[in-house]
Amino acid sequence: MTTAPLIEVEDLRIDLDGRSSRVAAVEDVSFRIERGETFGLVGESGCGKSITALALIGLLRRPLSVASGAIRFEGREIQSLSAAEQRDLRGDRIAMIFQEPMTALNPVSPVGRQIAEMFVLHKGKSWREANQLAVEALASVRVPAPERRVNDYPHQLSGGMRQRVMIAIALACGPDLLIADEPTTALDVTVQAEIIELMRNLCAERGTAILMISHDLGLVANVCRRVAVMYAGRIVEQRGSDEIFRACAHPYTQGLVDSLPRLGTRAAHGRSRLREIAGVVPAIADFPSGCRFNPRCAQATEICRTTAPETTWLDAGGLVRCHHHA
Amino acid sequence: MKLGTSLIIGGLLFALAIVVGLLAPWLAHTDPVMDANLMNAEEPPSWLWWFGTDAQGRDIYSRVVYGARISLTVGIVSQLVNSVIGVTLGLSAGYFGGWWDDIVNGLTNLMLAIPSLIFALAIMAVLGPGLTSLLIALGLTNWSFTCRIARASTLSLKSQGYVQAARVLGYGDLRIMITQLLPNMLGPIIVIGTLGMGSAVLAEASLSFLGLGIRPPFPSWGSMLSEARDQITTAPWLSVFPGLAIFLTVLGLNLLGDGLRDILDPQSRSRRT
Amino acid sequence: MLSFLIRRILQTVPIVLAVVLVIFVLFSVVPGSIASTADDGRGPTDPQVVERMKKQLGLDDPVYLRFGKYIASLAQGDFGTSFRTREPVTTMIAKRMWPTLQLIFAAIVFAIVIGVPLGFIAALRPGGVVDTVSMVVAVSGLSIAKFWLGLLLMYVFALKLGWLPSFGYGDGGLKYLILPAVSLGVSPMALLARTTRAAVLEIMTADFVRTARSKGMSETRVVQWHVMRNALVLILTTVGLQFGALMGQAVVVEKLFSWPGIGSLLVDSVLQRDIPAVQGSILVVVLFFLAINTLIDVLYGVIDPRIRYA
Amino acid sequence: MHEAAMRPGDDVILSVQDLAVHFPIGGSLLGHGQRLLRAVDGVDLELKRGECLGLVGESGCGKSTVALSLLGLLTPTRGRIVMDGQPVSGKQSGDRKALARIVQMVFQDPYASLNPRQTVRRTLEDPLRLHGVTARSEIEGRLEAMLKHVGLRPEQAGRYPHEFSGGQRQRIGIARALILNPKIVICDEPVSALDVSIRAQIINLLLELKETLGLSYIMISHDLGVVEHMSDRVAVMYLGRIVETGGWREIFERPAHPYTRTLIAAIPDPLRRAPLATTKGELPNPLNPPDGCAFAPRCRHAEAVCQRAPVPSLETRPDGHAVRCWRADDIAGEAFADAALT
Repeated sequence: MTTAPLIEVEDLRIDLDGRSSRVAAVEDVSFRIERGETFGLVGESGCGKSITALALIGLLRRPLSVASGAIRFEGREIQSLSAAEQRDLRGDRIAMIFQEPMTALNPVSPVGRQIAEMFVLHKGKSWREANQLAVEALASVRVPAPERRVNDYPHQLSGGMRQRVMIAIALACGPDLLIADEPTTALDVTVQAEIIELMRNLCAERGTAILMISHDLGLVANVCRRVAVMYAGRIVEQRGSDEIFRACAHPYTQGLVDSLPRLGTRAAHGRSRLREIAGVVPAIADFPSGCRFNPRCAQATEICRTTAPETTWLDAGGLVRCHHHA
Repeated sequence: MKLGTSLIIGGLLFALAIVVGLLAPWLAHTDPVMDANLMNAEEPPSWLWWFGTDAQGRDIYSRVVYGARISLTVGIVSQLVNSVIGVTLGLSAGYFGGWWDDIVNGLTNLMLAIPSLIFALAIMAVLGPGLTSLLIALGLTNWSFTCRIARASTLSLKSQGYVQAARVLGYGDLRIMITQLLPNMLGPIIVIGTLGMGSAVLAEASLSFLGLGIRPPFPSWGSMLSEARDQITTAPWLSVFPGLAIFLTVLGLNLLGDGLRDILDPQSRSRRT
Repeated sequence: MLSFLIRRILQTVPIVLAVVLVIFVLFSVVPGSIASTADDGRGPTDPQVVERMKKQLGLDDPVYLRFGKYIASLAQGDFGTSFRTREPVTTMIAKRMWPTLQLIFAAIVFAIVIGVPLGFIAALRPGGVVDTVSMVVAVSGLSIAKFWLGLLLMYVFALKLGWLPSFGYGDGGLKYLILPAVSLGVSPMALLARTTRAAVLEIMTADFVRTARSKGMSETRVVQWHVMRNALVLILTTVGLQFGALMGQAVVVEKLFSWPGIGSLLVDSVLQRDIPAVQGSILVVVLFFLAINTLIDVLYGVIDPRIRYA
Repeated sequence: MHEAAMRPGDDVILSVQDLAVHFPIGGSLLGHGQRLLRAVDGVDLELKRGECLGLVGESGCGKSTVALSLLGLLTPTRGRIVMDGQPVSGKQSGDRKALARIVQMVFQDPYASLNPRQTVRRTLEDPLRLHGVTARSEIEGRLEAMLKHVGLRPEQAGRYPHEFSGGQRQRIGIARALILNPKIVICDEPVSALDVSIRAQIINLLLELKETLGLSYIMISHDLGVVEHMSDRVAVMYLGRIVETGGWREIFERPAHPYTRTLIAAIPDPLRRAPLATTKGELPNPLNPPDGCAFAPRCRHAEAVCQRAPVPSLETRPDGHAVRCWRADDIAGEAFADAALT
């Protein structure tokens, strides 16, 4: 029990049921998150990062489903649990916040009640007690005047405040893992900074592990200790976040790092043409064979087109999936 | 229902109604108005009289076949008029906004406040019975929903990049409305139009049933049912076939509308019908 | 809430005035309407009679004066005197009001009680047998002509089985109400079933339902706590609009079942060119519809906080 | 800034003086209880030929409203806009067409900015016809040249938008903006809706086109990395006003306004797992802006003077760097230390 990681994903495959065919939207995904750790999952739209997260919390809905592989929470396989047991984990031990705090909250229910539900569901509280706890939860995410705010409806709050409410809901029962799916994409930079700091501090205080999902490599590298980069349904590189910008091993990660104009680069090195990654992000149905990045990769050779590379351990620590890794 | 099923069934029923209407002179056994023969009065359905005969001895089958012409003419023409009015008002109101929008909104609210069948009935009362009156009465009273949808679509499309781009490129208002807005709202408009034809067919039948639409002896399904009511004890078959014809025609249009919605307007499956 | 109500009522005033104007114009100004008043299809009327009627009714006055007089008398609750029965229209309508209200409320209750649960059950298992059957029923219900359905019901339940009276108001008892109410209620029932189903299906895919599931709620709880109220907003809209349609369609059903309501008063008055009675009935129908919709708007404010504070 | 605007040289292609756009909000029919949203309140801008001016700020700061006014899509409440020597005013359609040949726009969302029912060919040909280019051969020539410029093949012209990827759609959007040979292009978040791995393609393309076609850009973005990379000058907006403007180096290396500093420090540094700079409170309600400096309630340097009217003025230093802050000189001593920026 003590040796088991908080959550462990092994060879996860998620299928997308089409009209006539099944395709793997996510394949061979393995990673583990230790208690209290911060782990980032980075990738572009359609790379499978969000559905991986939904699989962890058991919220995949048709036409998506886990086809094979294992997700273990504290060593217990989640797929083998009954529906009721899974629900007990959800919200209580594993919580999630979403990208759009406006639509993620019920528009016709006061935010206090939406927080209080957590205490009623998982802590067996009465509504009266739960409402009291909701005020405290709202105070803990630094919402001013929480005793009045609990009666507000989502549309009366700003985007940043709504995301705070989402965090209050997610952290209400003191979960062990917080999954944050693009939690700040819809927000302005200054608000993003506040939300990230809030999330980071609260989770550090409570020992909650964070699985952060984002397309923003810079943000994830800043927030998380370890980062996995996904491309077209597979993890292509998994590194400590200190290394990923300095010495990444996969051509795709390198491409991402090079292609982004980063603040300060021009002042330091002058303006040069950004390095482009050629081509387009493939749709799930058109994942290429072999290494899925091969059509866009400058280093691709024959083997990349025919054979999917295995995961290799790097001497410097971390994993990469490339025939020609640096 | 599976995607496509309702489209196919609806399309077939509607096509059937159109074919029957077009080929009425060839399909009918007798003249629907003139061929009355009291010798044959109130014959039940048989090999000779497929749907039976009425109190004047007219062939119900032939009258139902000819009735398709009136129903479909009223349904299609009046709904076209409604669509044109609704789109013109809604599109221009949403596009220009301001006082024009206020006026159109006021008109729409007025139309919504008077139940459309009552409004049509009032117009029929003034104009008197007949096909032209029906087209006017039904064509002017059922555009408010189309108008609302057109206005709402315009408002949401107006902020889309391509409409803004057209303005930036120097397109005139009319050109923007016709080339940028109209083609992109046709989907829901066609759906509503199809469903609206169904309502118009029902409304025509209702008005004729009340004696305010098509007057006997001309064969409207509604007026046939009105006559049938008085003979329901002696000749119940009179009540069956015209009603079935209305039902199948309207069902066809409703199914067609549902099917088209799935194809043309997939986002708004929940929109009220 | 009170100010909202007052504002909402004030908003309907211009609509009521516009409706009055439309009704007035339609029956008093449009050329030919006088002629059709005189010619009721029963042969030419004595020109002297027409003249006398015009004098008596003040039809020779200028239009604006007549409109002013009309508004003034309406404001006093005076809808004029029936051409046909010489009775005050107000009295005629008052007598007919209750049966119509009975019919419409019975129909809407029938529609809600059957339609909403049907839509709900259908939506919980989309594509299932219940869903398919209920949606076939619903689309059929929308496509059927009410008076035809009424005729069929009348034939089966009154004439063949003899369980229920075939027409009339009788003593106002429930058994007289059933057939007309069902005939009238079938299409709003179908519409409600479809609306409810679509609303629930849409809400089930909303982000906040995903949030609710991520909290560890069972599907039943998700529906109870998060889907119902949101669906209610959409259902309520349909109910409100259906009242208008019902007022219209009640005319046909009342006529079919010889139901002594405003609808049959309206049709009879139209057929007999009794213009004051026609105008009065239409006005009452509109007022009733507007009142219902104001009520629905207030209910909205109770259910949907976004409206209240907007 | 003012002085510069007074004597517009030949190299100034766009000058904006005291631009204000106010929207009446709410209120009854008679105007009771109506409030004024000062979306843009006294903005001066100057764009030189061949330059890229970055316009940054958070949502609601008025940057898009400025853009819409420049494009003639909004009538300003007051102010003077001179483009390419022509004063811009009114909404007459003749003006709009003339304006269209001077200024164009690249939109944010490549999925919403192309008419789904028009082929690429129609999207590019219609504007040409509208602007009097009727010769078949000329239309064809310009169409082909433009598609090549933006990196598309002429044979793709017959396709509809849904047949293209996001990056390609943005190329079509750029082609549409350039087909009338405008002099100024307003880029409104041109890459933020694109996949990360596609953004570099579009940024490079925009910079290339600026050189080859001699364009001037106004680049609106919240992504400071992109703005730094592309801009020659930068203007920072907050609640309808410009709070700081200057050359890109001044803004990013020596930001003087506390708001600019906050914006820069709020960007997560990928090389360091360090706390992000946060501000107190939220953006004030633009319908009820604070007296004095609009940023004062959130500013950690704010003192009594900042919280009282009047609003500080935009003080221009000799090097052209302008700051709207009472305490700019006091703060200047406090070096902007952000290790990430070096």
